[in-house]
Amino acid sequence: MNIQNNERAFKPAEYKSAVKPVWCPGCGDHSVLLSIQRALAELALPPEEVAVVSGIGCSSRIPAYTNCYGFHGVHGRSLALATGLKVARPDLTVLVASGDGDGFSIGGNHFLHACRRNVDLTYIVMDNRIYGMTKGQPSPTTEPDWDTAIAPGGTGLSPFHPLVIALASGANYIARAFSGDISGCAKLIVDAIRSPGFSFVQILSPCVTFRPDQQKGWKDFIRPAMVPETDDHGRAARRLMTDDGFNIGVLFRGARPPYQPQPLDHRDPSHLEAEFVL
Amino acid sequence: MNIQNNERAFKPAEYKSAVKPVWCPGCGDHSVLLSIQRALAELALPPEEVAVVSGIGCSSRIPAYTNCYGFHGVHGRSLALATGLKVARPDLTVLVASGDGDGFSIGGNHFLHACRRNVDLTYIVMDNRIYGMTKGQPSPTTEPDWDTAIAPGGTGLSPFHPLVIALASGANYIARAFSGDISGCAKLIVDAIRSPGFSFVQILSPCVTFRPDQQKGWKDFIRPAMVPETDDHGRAARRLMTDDGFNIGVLFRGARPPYQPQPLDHRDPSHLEAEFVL
Amino acid sequence: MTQTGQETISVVLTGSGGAGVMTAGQTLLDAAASLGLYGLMTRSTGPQIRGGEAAALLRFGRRPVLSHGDRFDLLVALDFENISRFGAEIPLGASSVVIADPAAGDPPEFVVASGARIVHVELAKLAKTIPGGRISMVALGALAQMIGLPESAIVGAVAASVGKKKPDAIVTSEKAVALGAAAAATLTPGARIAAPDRLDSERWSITGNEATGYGAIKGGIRFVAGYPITPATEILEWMAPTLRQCGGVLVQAEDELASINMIIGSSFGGAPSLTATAGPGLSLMIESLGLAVASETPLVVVDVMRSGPSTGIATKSEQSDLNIAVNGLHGDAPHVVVAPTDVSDCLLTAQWATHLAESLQTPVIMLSDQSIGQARAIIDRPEDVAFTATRDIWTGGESPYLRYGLTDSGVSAMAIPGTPGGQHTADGLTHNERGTPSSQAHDHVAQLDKRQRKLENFDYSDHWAEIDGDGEIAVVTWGSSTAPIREAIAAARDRGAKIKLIALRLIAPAQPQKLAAALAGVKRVLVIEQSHSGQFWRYLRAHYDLPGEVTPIFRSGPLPFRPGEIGGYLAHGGL
Amino acid sequence: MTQTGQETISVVLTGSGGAGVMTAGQTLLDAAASLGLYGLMTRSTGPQIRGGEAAALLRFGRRPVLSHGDRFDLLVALDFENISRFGAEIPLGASSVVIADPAAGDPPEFVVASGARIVHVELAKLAKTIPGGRISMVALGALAQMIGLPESAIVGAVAASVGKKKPDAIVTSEKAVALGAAAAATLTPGARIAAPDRLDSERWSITGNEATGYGAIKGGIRFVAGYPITPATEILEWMAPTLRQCGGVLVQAEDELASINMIIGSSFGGAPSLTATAGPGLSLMIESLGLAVASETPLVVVDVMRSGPSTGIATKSEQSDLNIAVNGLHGDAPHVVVAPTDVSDCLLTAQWATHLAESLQTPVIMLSDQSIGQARAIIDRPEDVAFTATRDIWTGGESPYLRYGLTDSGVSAMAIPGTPGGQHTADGLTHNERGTPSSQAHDHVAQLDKRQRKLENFDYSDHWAEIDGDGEIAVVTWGSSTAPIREAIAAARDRGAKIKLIALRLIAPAQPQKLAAALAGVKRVLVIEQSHSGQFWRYLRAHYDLPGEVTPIFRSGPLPFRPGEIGGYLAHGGL
Ligand SMILES: Cc1ncc(C[n+]2csc(CCOP(=O)(O)OP(=O)(O)O)c2C)c(N)n1
Ligand SMILES: Cc1ncc(C[n+]2csc(CCOP(=O)(O)OP(=O)(O)O)c2C)c(N)n1
Ligand code: SF4
Ligand code: SF4
Ligand SMILES: [Mg+2]
Ligand SMILES: [Mg+2]
Repeated sequence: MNIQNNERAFKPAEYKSAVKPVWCPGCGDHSVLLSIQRALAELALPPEEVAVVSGIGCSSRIPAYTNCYGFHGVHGRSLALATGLKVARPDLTVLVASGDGDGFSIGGNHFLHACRRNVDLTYIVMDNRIYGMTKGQPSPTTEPDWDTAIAPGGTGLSPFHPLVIALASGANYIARAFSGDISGCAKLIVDAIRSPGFSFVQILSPCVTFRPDQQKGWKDFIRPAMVPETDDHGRAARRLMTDDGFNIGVLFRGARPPYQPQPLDHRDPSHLEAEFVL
Repeated sequence: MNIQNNERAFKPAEYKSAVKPVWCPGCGDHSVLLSIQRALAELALPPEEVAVVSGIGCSSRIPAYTNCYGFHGVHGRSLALATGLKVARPDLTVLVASGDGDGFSIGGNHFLHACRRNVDLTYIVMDNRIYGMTKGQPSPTTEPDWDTAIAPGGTGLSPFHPLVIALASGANYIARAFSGDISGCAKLIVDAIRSPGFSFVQILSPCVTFRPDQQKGWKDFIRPAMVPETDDHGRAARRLMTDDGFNIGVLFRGARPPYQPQPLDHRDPSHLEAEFVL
Repeated sequence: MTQTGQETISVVLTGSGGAGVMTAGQTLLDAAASLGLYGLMTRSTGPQIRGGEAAALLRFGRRPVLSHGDRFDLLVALDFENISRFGAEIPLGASSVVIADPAAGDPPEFVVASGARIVHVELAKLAKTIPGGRISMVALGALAQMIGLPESAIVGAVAASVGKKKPDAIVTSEKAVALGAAAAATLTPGARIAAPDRLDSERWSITGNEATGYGAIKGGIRFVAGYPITPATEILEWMAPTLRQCGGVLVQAEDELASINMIIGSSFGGAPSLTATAGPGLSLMIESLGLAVASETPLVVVDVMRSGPSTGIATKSEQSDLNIAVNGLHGDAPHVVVAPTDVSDCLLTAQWATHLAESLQTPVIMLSDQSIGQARAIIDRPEDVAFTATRDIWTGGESPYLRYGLTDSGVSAMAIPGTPGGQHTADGLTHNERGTPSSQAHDHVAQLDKRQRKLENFDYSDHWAEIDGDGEIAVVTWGSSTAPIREAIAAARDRGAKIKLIALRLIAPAQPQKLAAALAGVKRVLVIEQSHSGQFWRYLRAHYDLPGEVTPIFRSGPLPFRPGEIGGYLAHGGL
Repeated sequence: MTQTGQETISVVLTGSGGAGVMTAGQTLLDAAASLGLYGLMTRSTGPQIRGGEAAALLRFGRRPVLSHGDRFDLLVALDFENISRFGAEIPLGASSVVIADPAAGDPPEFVVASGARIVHVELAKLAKTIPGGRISMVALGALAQMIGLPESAIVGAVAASVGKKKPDAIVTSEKAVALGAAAAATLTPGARIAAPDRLDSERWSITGNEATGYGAIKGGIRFVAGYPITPATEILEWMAPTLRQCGGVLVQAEDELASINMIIGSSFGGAPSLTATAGPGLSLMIESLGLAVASETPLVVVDVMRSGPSTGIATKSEQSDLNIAVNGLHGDAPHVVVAPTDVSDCLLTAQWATHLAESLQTPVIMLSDQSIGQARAIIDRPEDVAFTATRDIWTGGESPYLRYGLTDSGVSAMAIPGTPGGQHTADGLTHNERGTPSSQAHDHVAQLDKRQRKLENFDYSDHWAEIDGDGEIAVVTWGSSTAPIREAIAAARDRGAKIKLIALRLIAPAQPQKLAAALAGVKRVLVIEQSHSGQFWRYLRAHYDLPGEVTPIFRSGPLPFRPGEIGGYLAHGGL
């Protein structure tokens, strides 16, 4: 991000639009929206200098609920869209919002390559371990025995490890948050935005409608990570590979410089003709 | 795979078709082809019970050079195609051949999900750290300073870690080979085919035309992995995250059962009408 | 139930989320069916995933009803919150009756403007008099009473749906229904439905998406890969357990690029294979559909169309994916496109699609749509047809085996992995008869010719279109537009007009001779479709010579065509 | 060089990989250009990545040559290995001359069958007499001598290409050229090229792909994302360094799904943006092209077409992506499709494409093809045109800001991130004027109308087509078919025929009034294109009423149209 030295203070409410969320009452995403508002206010970023980009899903509806510039793209492609935006407009603060289906299933390839490219984006995945918007199909983070209509009795597939994938692909900042803790969540988002390069924040955000187990269940499991954050790739890999998915906090913070290709010059195109002229 | 108890012995030459490879003289892929032939002969698999599936690239040309059933699909989708084939036909031995561009760039998402699904496939990626077929563009494993026309002076992007990604996604067998050592390579392929579930073998296979540095250079770096193979995810994650890319051998061997959904019954469809009848 | 009521009746229940509108609607449909009526139910919901406003739109009839009518005879509003969002979907007229709870406040503008008679029933208050009583059940009782459905039928349907395990719930519901019926009995009735003729045929209750799934399994589909997307998900969800009963499996793919490639792989392995999706997913499958064309791999792709472009309106219908289905592939890539004409026809069309794919070794796109797929209808049991997956399979013979041999029919026998001597590499590169890549012009042309020939030479029999009636005026249409047109034409015929209906089930390849024969003697052709740019009309212009004066009639979704609207076009068209 | 030679001359150099055929061809082109000749060079290679057989196909002329002729006057074969693979691409006739090394053995069948005169020059042996001497340079000397190009021009071109740093290499090459020329001097000459008129205009040596890249930058493109694919990669490779000189950047994406989305993002950010691809990549972009249509995001997608379907023949040309470009999107998704008519026209067309995309806030697909994109031509400096990226940018004003306001023109001002008060969310969901998602029919229809209106109301000026000549017969064509047709028509006119040429540069939206005006008085229309299924003809049928008798002429690639072939069609068409 590009931290502005702004003169005036901003209130969280200034980052909220008039559009009423379609989310179910109690959906974790309401809290994520609040957390983002708080984070932006804390950073005192003028709303027009922030862009929120997303794909398709309940979680991906978030851009229109903010008072920032937004792009609600197609399913799974938000990171690519955001990459183009940020490379073309390094002056903007670009947040990317996604879900476990949008981000890890159809969007998996862009996740790999956004981590690798390390453009200065903040990637927020609202992980509810289900496809909410299409009414309850398993995602790559769904438990193997979770029963759904499309996979009666469960898929039998173990969830994969998005945080390790992010690390292996080159993400520069990896954190986990819980939507139930709005201020903790907001703090992590502030930190992620401040961290240069690609920052990945997995937010456990319960789906009250298709995963009624989560709202109560998760509260029992979730805890602040015991081990302090690391910048060591090997240690981070081991730790993230074996964690149970409920450690909250910054789990890896690297030091790779962000990718921000720049023009070399601003010459008039006509000089290029020299190459053709005989 | 389904190891057959075959009565007769097979020769490597029986796995080779009459189609002449388009590869440059000296390309590492010639040796990979030989290794596959040797491996199949060693396993005494009748050629018609083996299918080789690929995408697009120099490396992906390999199916037609074998005397097995083959599918030369579109760029980046070989794993999905092979998944459908193997799930529908568990009796076949299915190899998937790819390149670093086909497999890790455009094909990255299917890589993640094939590892996660853990269907009994053997995935061979001929990694030459370049796009050979399109004449020399950087791939996700290309060094940041490798100069190309499309990225003059290099991309500046560090290569990512496909083996860790495989591990984090759920691959059950992870190995690295070098095409220059045909018998070592063949041995690993035999082992990978025998290993149940998704087996990933990265084969360093030099591109003599667009990476003339590799043929000599790699020989100096490559060595058998010092540390014995592990089945521990945490240890494997740390090790693969920090290895320099030149350790050869089996690096991880897990014990996840393969995914092979089965019909529950073979009833006549007409029984389904009961659901509709009033 | 009297003998003197209307032939069909249309009712709608609205309410905000959780009020039980959909369950009540379903119960009503079941009740009507139990009485021997035909019926149709569609659903409308707000953008909320849960808890938003909802409408159950129903129509019953003594004859099959496969689309909605011109207006609703009865609207029962459990509350008025946000229901004006549905205004355009709920046409009312002066003869319509609106049952509303006085506690729900003033009716919205569109209700008032319609001139409908508003009657009050204290739904909420009545419900509260019964412990556990639901407002939706009170409404149901009132509704049934108003349109002349016997209370017993409702009670029976409630019992059947609640199930034997909850006798208390059944009793509670019965009481609520009775209260509603009693309250409505004091009201001046509006339109009532006539009692049906004897229920002499086997009836089904089925959605278009279920019929598609069942047709596909009947046709021989044994492998499905798919990625959830509205409004196609139910096909996958219905097939997941049923397929496994019949020797098949379903895999949820990571995305649509994977689904299409998985079924290319499974089909290559010998299993008749299918995927189901909607416009955005079809878009992602385009590249690999080309691979299926070039590699001659049979497969079925069901596209349940929704309003486009892009994400559009996921829950509303439109016929605007015709262009991409027919012309969306790069290069010259002939393939088959079929479309069901109504809910019931999904069964035959899906079964036929499988048969065509397997017989022709080509991808077949089946264009269903939201209004067909997600509608539940009470229909006569569809006739059995004999289409099954019949692939020309190579079991041995000439050597070397020519996977892409230049046969007269254009279809060449396919060797399935495992068959000794049949080894070959299927390829999307231009190839020769053996399958070996070639960049020679003669191979390229020979294979392009072959793939065109196999589609052109095939006998599509009478299934290419549904043709009905005679006259100098013909309506040419397709898909879900057919049912309201059928009804409008019937009405026009009742007034003495002579109109022929031609609904294409086979969209591509075009059948110029068959259509010319069907249009012999026709002087005026009306082309009717639900797309903003007249995609079907343009397609017909491109591939057919239509006789006489041609009038294209097209408009976008999301609102469905209504018989009266079509009747207007027919009249305007010179009737 | 004499004044009495032919107007144009065609020569081809073939040899197996590494023999230097391409370098020799390039040198020859440079030499001819230095003499004031126009020229064209295309390349053919075998399937091998390296070391396979190769052919450099050249044509020179006193007037611009933008396509190949009917036959080659001279074939120089460094060896005969596998060159029969190119037989169909190298038409020879009885008047053709073949220079071959006697050591290369018997000429292949297609050479013998042509009746061409075969003359022997001991190319390899002569090359060996010079230390480091290359057989290709000897061949070049012989070739130049045969067709009447002065040796000095060749030597000059060699020097220019080898560069000053390697004086020894220049001397070696000079010697080889001289030996070849001397050897050929003893032979009976064949066709010779006439000396050009004075070189009075500025000439460029440029490929279609370079011209596309330059036109795009001139038009204002400042952000490019792309994924390598033959035959479009050179656009990306040319733009990567040049764009950075002009204030822009290029990103290599992980796939085409990413490229198209990256440029949607960059364009949303305010940067005129482009990607370049071929059929398989375009297929993958389809879904997100729909997003660009619905979100009204300007962008340019260049599709350098190759033989399809599927992977097809990556290195050979065809005009068969017209269907997908025009009709490939799901839903009703109007957008712009343009096509350059030749190598030189790529500049103007790419520049115009950028202008249209920016002016109309819509995706523009530019259909180039392999035969244009990868051909190098010596052309007159293209005229400057004034098209630049002109986006209607919102800088403040009404509140709330209506991103998708229903203006008369259909274009609504776009607020760029960073602009206070302009915050909005661009969306692929059906939305209202503000951009808020809506599933209301009136919003859906209003926005569909708006997006259609903006394309229909725009003034495409004279650039919509290239129109040339007059007569009762008109040829309607597009893209790379234009140049050989132009030549055939010129020849027919020389014989007294009156034929009008209309080459559409604007494929979509259709311009029925403009074409009708252009065809006024025409009695017969020949529609000519290079596709197997007549895609262009079908498209014209769908959108235009062509007057008089219409004769469609179409065939697939990979072989290019030749003027004589077109001449045959013209004659057959009644001339
Ligand atoms: C190409 C495409 N495929 C499928 C869909 C349907 N779809 C919409 S949202 C979604 C899944 C959303 O899941 P997730 O990202 O986890 O978001 P959630 O709703 O759970 O927040 C799917 C499959 C689509 N819109 N586009
Ligand atoms: C959809 C699509 N995009 C791009 C291409 C062009 N293409 C062909 S092969 C290739 C890269 C191959 O690289 P890799 O997989 O590393 O194989 P190698 O040639 O190096 O063995 C590309 C980009 C294509 N065929 N299809
Ligand atoms: S369905 Fe689940 S994820 Fe979607 S809005 Fe409701 S609670 Fe949230
Ligand atoms: S270009 Fe490279 S990868 Fe391709 S065949 Fe040649 S050496 Fe092998
Ligand atoms: Mg989710
Ligand atoms: Mg490679």
